[in-house]
Formats: sequence, structure tokens, C-alpha cells
Amino acid sequence: MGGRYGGEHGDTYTESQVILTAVKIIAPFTLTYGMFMTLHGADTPGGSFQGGAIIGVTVLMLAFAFGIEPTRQWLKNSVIVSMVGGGVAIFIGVGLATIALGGSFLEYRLFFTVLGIPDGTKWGMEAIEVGGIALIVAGVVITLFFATAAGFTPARYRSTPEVETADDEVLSDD
Amino acid sequence: MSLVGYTLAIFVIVAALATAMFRDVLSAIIVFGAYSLGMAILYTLLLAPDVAMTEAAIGAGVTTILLLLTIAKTTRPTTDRLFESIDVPALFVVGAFVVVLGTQVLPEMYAVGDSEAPVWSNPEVTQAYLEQTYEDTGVQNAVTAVLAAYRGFDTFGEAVVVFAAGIATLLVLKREVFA
Amino acid sequence: MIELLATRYAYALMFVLLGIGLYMVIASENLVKKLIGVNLFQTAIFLFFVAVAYVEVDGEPGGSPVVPATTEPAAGDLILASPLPHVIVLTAIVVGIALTAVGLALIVRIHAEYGTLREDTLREVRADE
Amino acid sequence: MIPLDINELFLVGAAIFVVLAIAMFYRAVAGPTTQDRLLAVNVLGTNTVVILALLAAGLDQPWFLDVALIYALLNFLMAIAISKFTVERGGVL
Repeated sequence: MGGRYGGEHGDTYTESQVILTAVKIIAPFTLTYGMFMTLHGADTPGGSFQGGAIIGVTVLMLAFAFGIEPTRQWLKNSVIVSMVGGGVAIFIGVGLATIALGGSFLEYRLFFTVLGIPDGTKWGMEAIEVGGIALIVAGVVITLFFATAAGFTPARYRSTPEVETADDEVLSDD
Repeated sequence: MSLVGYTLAIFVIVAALATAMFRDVLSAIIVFGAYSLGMAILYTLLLAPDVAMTEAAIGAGVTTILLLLTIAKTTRPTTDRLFESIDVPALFVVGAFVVVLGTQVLPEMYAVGDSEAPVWSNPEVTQAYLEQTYEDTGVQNAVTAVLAAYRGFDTFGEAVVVFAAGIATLLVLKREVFA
Repeated sequence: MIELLATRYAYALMFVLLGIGLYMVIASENLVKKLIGVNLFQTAIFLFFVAVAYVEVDGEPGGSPVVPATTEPAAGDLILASPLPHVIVLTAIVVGIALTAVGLALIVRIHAEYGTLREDTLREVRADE
Repeated sequence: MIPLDINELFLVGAAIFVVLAIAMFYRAVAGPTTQDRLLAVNVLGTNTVVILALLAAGLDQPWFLDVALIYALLNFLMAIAISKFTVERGGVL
């Protein structure tokens, strides 16, 4: 079966000094630019979709340089899942909070009129942008990458049932 | 506008044709990356910075990588012919489609950038957003304002769709985690 | 005819790209290339939306949809591109990549089950079962 | 057609770079090996950055540079992805 189905059957990663060095230099800039774009999307072109995508792409870049398997272990599954799930939860939370304050879904100005937060509209939008969309997009980009990289292991190539149960134990640890 | 726009249109068409005609999938993916580059300049030229940025990050970066990963996971048929042979019935159907659109629909459209076009001149759509954005939300980028405030519910649905797509990918690959 | 193409070049380009994308979806034997065709079709639609939003006055392009920070309601004479189609395209691009990823996962699955990505071979294999 | 305005000169320069991009595309199509194609697309990416910078100057829209910046950063990613793939089939894994 070789290295054809999934990383567990053989990693074809080859280390390259050039790519490693270049990524070490470029990745901080990419991450910074992604975060700048996310946080600064209110007043200049750009926003959370772009920023989230660039943050996600940074992780892809690291994965190419250091190998996908090590990156996946470094960035734990729970981190990615909480990014995506947390983003959706924040989005729903802000929306329901405005309903609880007596308005309609995402009626931000209630943060000012009811709670008295100055610039409540802007803070509400920033919460959605940074806490919601950027996290979701970054998390989903990483998820799709890792899922596609892991590929599909057909049942006939899956090893004996012991490995299956071992997998399950690892899962329950997470 | 005009000179750059027309040459860019030629570039985009050439890139798209090359993508369609390459027999080798890897070459098609590489050329599709070039097509995406041209498309992003075109979006920038048409005053859509947010769209161009997203296309740059997603079209050129993520799509190419996902396609490459897929052919690494499956197979890349080797071939000695450079281009595909032309499928005449498909060409006929597509040609009819394009000719009908070009002769029947194109003359009915407003000119590109015409400020009389309804999307721009209608006072209840674009003008309202542009006039009220800063007053209502306190942000300067009208796209962000529409995205997060005026059409927030829409964006919420979209976010959930993306979330669901991530789950669907894991389900199709029968994986509970990514490893 | 020339005048029509000159003023509506973005729409003409969109129709040509729609045609090429459709051709790829119909004629390509390889499933990955079909999916690239779907992507190409998508970008043509995005081009349509962006071209609709574009605005110019006397051949001078307007601005990107970033309104200056003034509370003065002087927006009547702002010549800016319409933000609404941009938002629609923005979300559509991200949904598009998610769609592509699901399609690619299905392709990986099909290859694992049938060992081929060619449409004609796939049809034969399915007919034999 | 002699451009008198400096902005017009920038725009004509951008158009020339697009024409050069089409010329470079010949290598992407004809290039016998994948490496040729990869290199052609990489040059196209750099070309894109230059075109966007010229357009930013010519049309007086400084935010074009933001898009150019993203391309400068992400073009590299595309290049390493494809090159790692060609070094060894599935080498991206």
C-alpha cells in the first residue's frame, strides 16, 4: 500500500533547507498581515474573511516546511475544533445577546442604548468580525487542508481491529 | 482603464482556454493558478478590493493546494499528448449557449460603470448604504458594514454553511479527527 | 458591435468564461478537471457581480467602497462602487472553496472505491457491478 | 500616441506588463517540463505585483498596494506547494 493512503503508512516528507529557511522568514509576516487585516478591516479595504484566510494559509505554509504530520500534532485537534466551534458560538452568542436585550438578531445599537457601552455598534461588529468570521474561516481552511491531506483509508487497507480500538482510545483522550 | 482592461481580458481568456485544453491535470492546476492571478487584477481594476483580496488568498493559495493534495492522494494519469481532443457535441452546446447569451442578453445590459444602472442609481440600495454607513455603524469600510451589520443574518448563514462543509468533508473521508 | 463590446467588455468576458467552464464540466473526462471547470464557472459569476457594482463618471473610475469619516451627509456626490454585490461575492468565494473541498473529498473517496478518476472507466466499472 | 500625463504613462506601463504576461504565458503552455510551467507561473505572480503597483500609481488608488502585498506573500506559497509536489509525487504530504 505504500505511502498512498494516509500518513500513517509512510511519510514521503523530504526536508528542504531552502524552504525551511524561507518559511521561517516569511511566516511571521504573513501572520502579522493576516491579523492586521482582520483587526483593521473596519476602516480600510480588507476584513475578517481575507484576514482569516491569510491566517489559515500561514498554517498551510508551516505544514509544507515542517511536514504535515508534525504540524498536525503541534496544532492539536482540539485547538482547531475550538476555533471553528467557538467562532460559530460567538456569532450566535452576540446575536442572541441582542435578542435578550429586547431587540432583533444582531441589532448592535442595543449595546449602547441598553448597556451603555460607548461605540456599542462598532464593538459588536468587531466581535462578529474578529471573534466570529475570522476564527471560522481560519479554522475551516486549516480543517479542509488537514482533512484532504489525511485522505481516505479504505476499510481493506485499515489494519487489524486492535489499531482501530487504539485509535479510539487516542480519540477519547482528546 | 480601457487599455489595461482589454489586455487583461485577453490574458484571462488565454489562461482559461489553456486550463480547459491541458490533458495533464497538474499542468491544468498550475495554469488555473495563473488564471486566478489575472482574475484578481481584474477585480481590483473593477474597484472591488475586498473581493480581490479574498480571491488572492483563496483562489491562488488554498484552491491550488487542495487540488494538488487531491491528485497526490489519488492519481495523475500520465499522458504523452499535450492537449485534449476537442469534444464536438460539447463544443456545439457550449457555442450555442455563448452565442445566445452574447446576441440576446449582452445588448440588454447596461454599460459597465454606467451610473444610470439600477444597482447604482436606485436611491434605496447603494446610495442608502453609502450615506448611512458611517452614521449608523461608525466604520468607514462600507463592505464590512454591510457584511456584519446590515446583512448580518446572511453572513451568519454563510458561516454555518462553511462550518457544515468542514464537517461534511470529514464525514465523506470517514474521519473523526484529521489524523 | 465593436461599440457594444467596448462598453460591455466585462459581461462579454463573463459569457466566454461561462462557456469555457461549462465546456470543461461537460467534456473533461477527468473528475478533478471537471471540478476546476466548476471553479472557473464560479469566477465568471463573481466577475458579473463585481462588474455590476463598478461605477465610473466620464471615463474616470470611482472609488472603492470606503466612505470618508464625516458625519456630514454629503454622500450624494460620492462616486463609489456599490458595496452590496461585493459582500455577496465575498461570502460566495468562501462558500465556493468549501464546496470545492467537499467535491475533492468525494473524488478521493471515489478513487478509493473504484480506483479511477476517468468518467468513462467509472461508468463501465459501475455497470459491471 | 505619446502620453503626456504621468498617470497615463503608468497605465500604459501596466498594459505593457500585461502584454508581457501573455508572452510569459507561452512558456506556461509550451514548457516541456512541469518546472518550466512552475517558473512561468511564479514570474507571472511577480508580474502581478508590478502591475498592481503601477495601477495604484496610475489610477491614484493606494489600496491597490494591499492586494499587491497579499500576492507578494502568497505567490511564494503557491511556488513551494507545486515544487514540493514535483520533487516527489505526493511530496507535499
